[in-house]
Amino acid sequence: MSISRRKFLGWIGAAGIGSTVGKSALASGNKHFEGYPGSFGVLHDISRCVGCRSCEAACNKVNDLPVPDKAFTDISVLDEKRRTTSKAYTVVNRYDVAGKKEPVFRKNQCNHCLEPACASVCFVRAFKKTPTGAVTYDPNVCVGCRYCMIACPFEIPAYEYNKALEPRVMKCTMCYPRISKGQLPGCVEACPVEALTFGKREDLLMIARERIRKYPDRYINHIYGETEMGGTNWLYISGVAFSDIGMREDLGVTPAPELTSGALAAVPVVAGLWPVLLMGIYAISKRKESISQQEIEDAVRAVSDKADSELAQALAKARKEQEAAVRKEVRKALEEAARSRDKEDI
Amino acid sequence: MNKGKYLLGFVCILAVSIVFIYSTRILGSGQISDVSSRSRSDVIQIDKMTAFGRLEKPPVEFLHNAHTEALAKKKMDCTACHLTDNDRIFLKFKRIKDTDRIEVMNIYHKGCISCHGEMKAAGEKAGPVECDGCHKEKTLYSSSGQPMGFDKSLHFRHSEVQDKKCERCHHEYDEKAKKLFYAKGKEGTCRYCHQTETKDNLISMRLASHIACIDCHRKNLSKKIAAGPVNCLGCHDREAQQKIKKISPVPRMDMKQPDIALLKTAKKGSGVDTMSLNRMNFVPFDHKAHESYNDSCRICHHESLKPCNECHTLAGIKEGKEVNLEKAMHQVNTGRSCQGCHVLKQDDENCAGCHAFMGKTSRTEDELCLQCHMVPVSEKKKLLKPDDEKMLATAKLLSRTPVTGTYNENDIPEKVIIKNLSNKYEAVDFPHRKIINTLVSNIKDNKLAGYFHSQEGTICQGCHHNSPVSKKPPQCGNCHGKAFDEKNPLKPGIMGAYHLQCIGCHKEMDIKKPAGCTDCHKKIKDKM
Amino acid sequence: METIFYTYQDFYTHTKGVSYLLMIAALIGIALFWNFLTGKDDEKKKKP
Amino acid sequence: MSDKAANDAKTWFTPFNVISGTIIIIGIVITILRFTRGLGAVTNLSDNNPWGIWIGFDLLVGVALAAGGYVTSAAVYIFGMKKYHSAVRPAVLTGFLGYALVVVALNYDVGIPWRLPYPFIYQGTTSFLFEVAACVALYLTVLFLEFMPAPLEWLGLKKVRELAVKLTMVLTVLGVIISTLHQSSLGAIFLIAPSKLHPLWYSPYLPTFFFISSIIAGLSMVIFESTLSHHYFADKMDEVHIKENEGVTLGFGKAASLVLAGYFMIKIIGIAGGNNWNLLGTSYGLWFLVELLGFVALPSFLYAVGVRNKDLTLIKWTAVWTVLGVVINRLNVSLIAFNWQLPSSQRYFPSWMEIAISVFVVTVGIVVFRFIVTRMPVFYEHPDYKDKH
Repeated sequence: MSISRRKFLGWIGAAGIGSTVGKSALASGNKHFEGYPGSFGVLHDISRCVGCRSCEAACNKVNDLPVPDKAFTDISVLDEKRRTTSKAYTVVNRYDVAGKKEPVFRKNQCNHCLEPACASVCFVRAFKKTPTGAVTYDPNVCVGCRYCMIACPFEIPAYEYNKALEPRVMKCTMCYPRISKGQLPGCVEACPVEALTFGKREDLLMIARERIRKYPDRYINHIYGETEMGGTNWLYISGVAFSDIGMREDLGVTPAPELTSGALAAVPVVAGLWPVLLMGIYAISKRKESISQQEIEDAVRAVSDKADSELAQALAKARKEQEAAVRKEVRKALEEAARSRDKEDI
Repeated sequence: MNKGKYLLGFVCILAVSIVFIYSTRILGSGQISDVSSRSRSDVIQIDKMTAFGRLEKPPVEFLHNAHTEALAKKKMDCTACHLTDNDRIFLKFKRIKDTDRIEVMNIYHKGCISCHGEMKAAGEKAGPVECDGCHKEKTLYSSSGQPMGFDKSLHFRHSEVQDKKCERCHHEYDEKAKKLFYAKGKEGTCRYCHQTETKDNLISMRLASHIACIDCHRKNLSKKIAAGPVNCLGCHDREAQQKIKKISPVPRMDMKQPDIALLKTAKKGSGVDTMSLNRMNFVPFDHKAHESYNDSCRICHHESLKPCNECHTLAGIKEGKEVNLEKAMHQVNTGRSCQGCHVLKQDDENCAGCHAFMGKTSRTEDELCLQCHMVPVSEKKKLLKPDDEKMLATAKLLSRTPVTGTYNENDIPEKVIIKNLSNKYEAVDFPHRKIINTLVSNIKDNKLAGYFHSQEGTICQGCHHNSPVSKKPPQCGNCHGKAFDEKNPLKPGIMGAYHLQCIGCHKEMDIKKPAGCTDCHKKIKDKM
Repeated sequence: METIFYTYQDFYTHTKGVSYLLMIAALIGIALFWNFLTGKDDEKKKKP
Repeated sequence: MSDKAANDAKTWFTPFNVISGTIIIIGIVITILRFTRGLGAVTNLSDNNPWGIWIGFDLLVGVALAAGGYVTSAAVYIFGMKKYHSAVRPAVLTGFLGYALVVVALNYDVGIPWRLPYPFIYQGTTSFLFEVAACVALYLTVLFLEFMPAPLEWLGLKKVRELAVKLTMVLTVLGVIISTLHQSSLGAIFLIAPSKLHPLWYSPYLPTFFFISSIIAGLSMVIFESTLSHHYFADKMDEVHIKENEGVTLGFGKAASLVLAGYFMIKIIGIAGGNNWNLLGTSYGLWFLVELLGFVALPSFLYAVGVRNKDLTLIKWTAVWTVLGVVINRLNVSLIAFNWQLPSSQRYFPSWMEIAISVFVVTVGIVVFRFIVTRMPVFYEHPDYKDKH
């Protein structure tokens, strides 16, 4: 008894320690997550990009993706707007912005969200936000439902539709294997004008702010990716409005997982309360039934009782009448006999 | 049959609800009105009713010229719509001033609709008569009307024809007499008094100019003598503005202004202590030259023609909107201050190549300050007499050498061989001397530039930045090395440095060649 | 439990995992409890 | 093709057999194509439109229309409406087949079908698809067990059948819970993409909308499907079933009308919640109104009229209309109003082979249904088990 109590107290203590150590794990209600400290990212200074497509070439090389039919030195590719595909993790697009004599070039690839939508919707956890900042993908567990492609607000993940066996979702990995070895991502290394800066996200934010401060008339005062969709590890600064270069500014600052958390929180509640509700209704309807059952029986009984009593009376009456009749007959018979005896005596 | 009735009822409900929902479209927010490509310079938004509170219907987009032309066809003039009072015209439509809501509204509705109606009746092309014909949800035209400036040349031409009778336009207001009068020698630009908005009896610049100009022009026209435009396009249309006759050089406006001024921290005898009189090295200022650079006095004398330091004192006072002298002289990102205006000049193609990278900051090296603050402390121990001041200032100005200096030809390396990227391409022959010569020749006729680049090392600083001026400055590779150094995240790596500088400069200077990688980096032979 | 979560995603995966387990437990539990609750009803019916 | 169909449909050449046979053969051919050449070969799916009609129709619509099972069994066993009892078995059967086919269809759509059980190994618990997967798997089993009595009676396994019947109550409750969860979760799937789904359809209430509309679909399906059955399988029915059917139609019609009215209300509230009134003026708004007024308000009203006037034909036609409405709603959310900002050139339209597969799946369903009802006691009480429930 006493032992068990000590044990019990021990558990309480453990729980207490747990709650002290596991800050965010056990803190309840208003929670705030900053993402992995010191995670890496890339700052894309759009005002610097010259659209040489070196990044595309490098990306293709380091990820050994299939060789495209148009060479990377062929700038005519820029004439149409492209998106990332299963054969190209990154693409550069050209935008002719009104009131700008020079065209603007923008590199597009996975933004490596702090709270990735793809990871949030993957029902086999194929996507993972790594401490390096890179969002990685594990083709060995992927079922191929392509929900990640539905969820991604930047429309980045692409699919190998033409593979019959084990098709994969394809997207930029921020060169996870390379950065974990201390190397630069392929595209960053290749960029001739340092339009791409690799570093810790917080440093990149500092650099971005510094550039905007120093050249107020060369940049618009907004760092894309600082807050978009709860923040991304890939950041952008630009000399023109981001909406003019095909970047959506209506995405909001809500991290993807929070979009579904509300509804998902309702699931266990339903599972917990529905049975009670349904059983309750069932019980009530059942009770109604049994009550009505009862009433019917009572009614029947009442009726039958009444019937019995009437019958009895009827019988009694009949019996009496019968007896009377018999007596009458007997008397008659006796008188007859007496009368006949008298006749023989004379 | 019963069902049929039901169905009928339902259909009605359906129709009603649809109507309702579509009406919400008007209430609905975020209605994107596509800005039509059609633009005119005579578009006037009739939203006068806002004076009486919220508008019930969208404001009316009024095309003034369309009407004047239509009226001209009928041999009618402004008076068809504008009231006049002893040949002074009122700008408001068929009224002198906004009385009250209903009345003004009726004036518009009666005036417009009746006329349109008549013309329609007469089977002529006429404007709308139904509500949303005028009160449209989205605007059809974007106004291309340009603000009309009364520049020096125009001013001169007017004063010529008015045979220098300034009082014809210039006036002051007498508070007591409650009337306008002419004060000789106190003429300033209209905007000194007439602000953008009308305040009690001080009418807005818009009103003032339209009344004054158009009235006068009309009279002259009626007198059949050469007159300025009376319709919108005449003044506000871009093409028309180009057509306005310009005379140059414009003879100097004579307002007793100095040719050369000595800018000081405070005006003598303005009650300030001698200490603040002697704060800072004085600046000799070539007032006459600057007059010729600018189109109007207002560029610098934005509130009045007073000397700068009367409103912009060392500490700053209310008259100067608390802008102290330092700001008034050095504030960047504005055309009003000395340095601000000079920095703006750096956006010029010939300057931007280097200056674009330096950022726009008022802070410069101390020795640069002395380029303007020339008159040293020793010489202003004693308060100077005006003439001496002038002499001193003139002397200092003349001592300046507005010529771009640089090292002599053979001290400048002719070529620089850049071997980075030699793994991919041939080394680059960087035409070092040629570039410098181009830069120098580009600005040799620019007085301002010449004055600030007179030192021989200055021009080199465009590329050899962040290191002291010298004949043999450090090369790019001496500072720029591996990219993304965490200790020094703001400094680009060597490759970035090269490309940013070269490509950036070429972009800023709008140099088309070389384009693409191989114009600078020759392909490696064996690869070809 | 002592793990520190850096992303909402991780935290959320964890908590949801737990709540799913609880859901299963709840469903089974309620069924059993229902039996316990209504266990005696039928007997009463039999008596008379 | 038809002669092949003939071979396939060996002995009897009824039009039904010929048509279904043809469809099935085409289906099989495309199936082979899809699993040997990959999705790209048979579908119009793209990187911007990763989900086509195999999700939009086969999954979303399929699940919604299979809601009859839980609606009916709930009505009868939980709300104690015994008089609808005869409707339970057909409904449960259609439900079961519906879900089975959904799973079949998923095998086509998903890239690596043999990994479909993976979610239960690597639980991605934050995904609504996980929720759906878990529920569908579980509910399929539940429905199977719920339907068990029929085949058991057919096979005459009394003992087991008794056991199965005992479970009915628990299964029903479980079924309703699970259905509530996954019907709503199918809507919740799209909560993650506010930037892609048109604001008129995107709403935090999406799960609720989907759940409520699934009830509507369930009720209407029961009516619709019973109508068909009466047309084709009348001979299989005992008089009880036929007698009760009218009651079922009226009762379910009334219920559907009511629920539709409620659904209409919350849809309006949904617009208010997003303050999207102004969008109703746009072309998408018009389409939204067609759905809301034409396929929610109108049927609700028509049902009411039908019930008031005991007009069975009207109710039956309304049921068809309502089912169509639910189909449209699901397609709107998953395909038509989804990716609405993309230029029309990048929008998705199904390839004929995708459509063929969907048709194929449905056909298979009908064939199996036919097989079962012609053999097992679905539309009639098995003689040995009269009034045993």
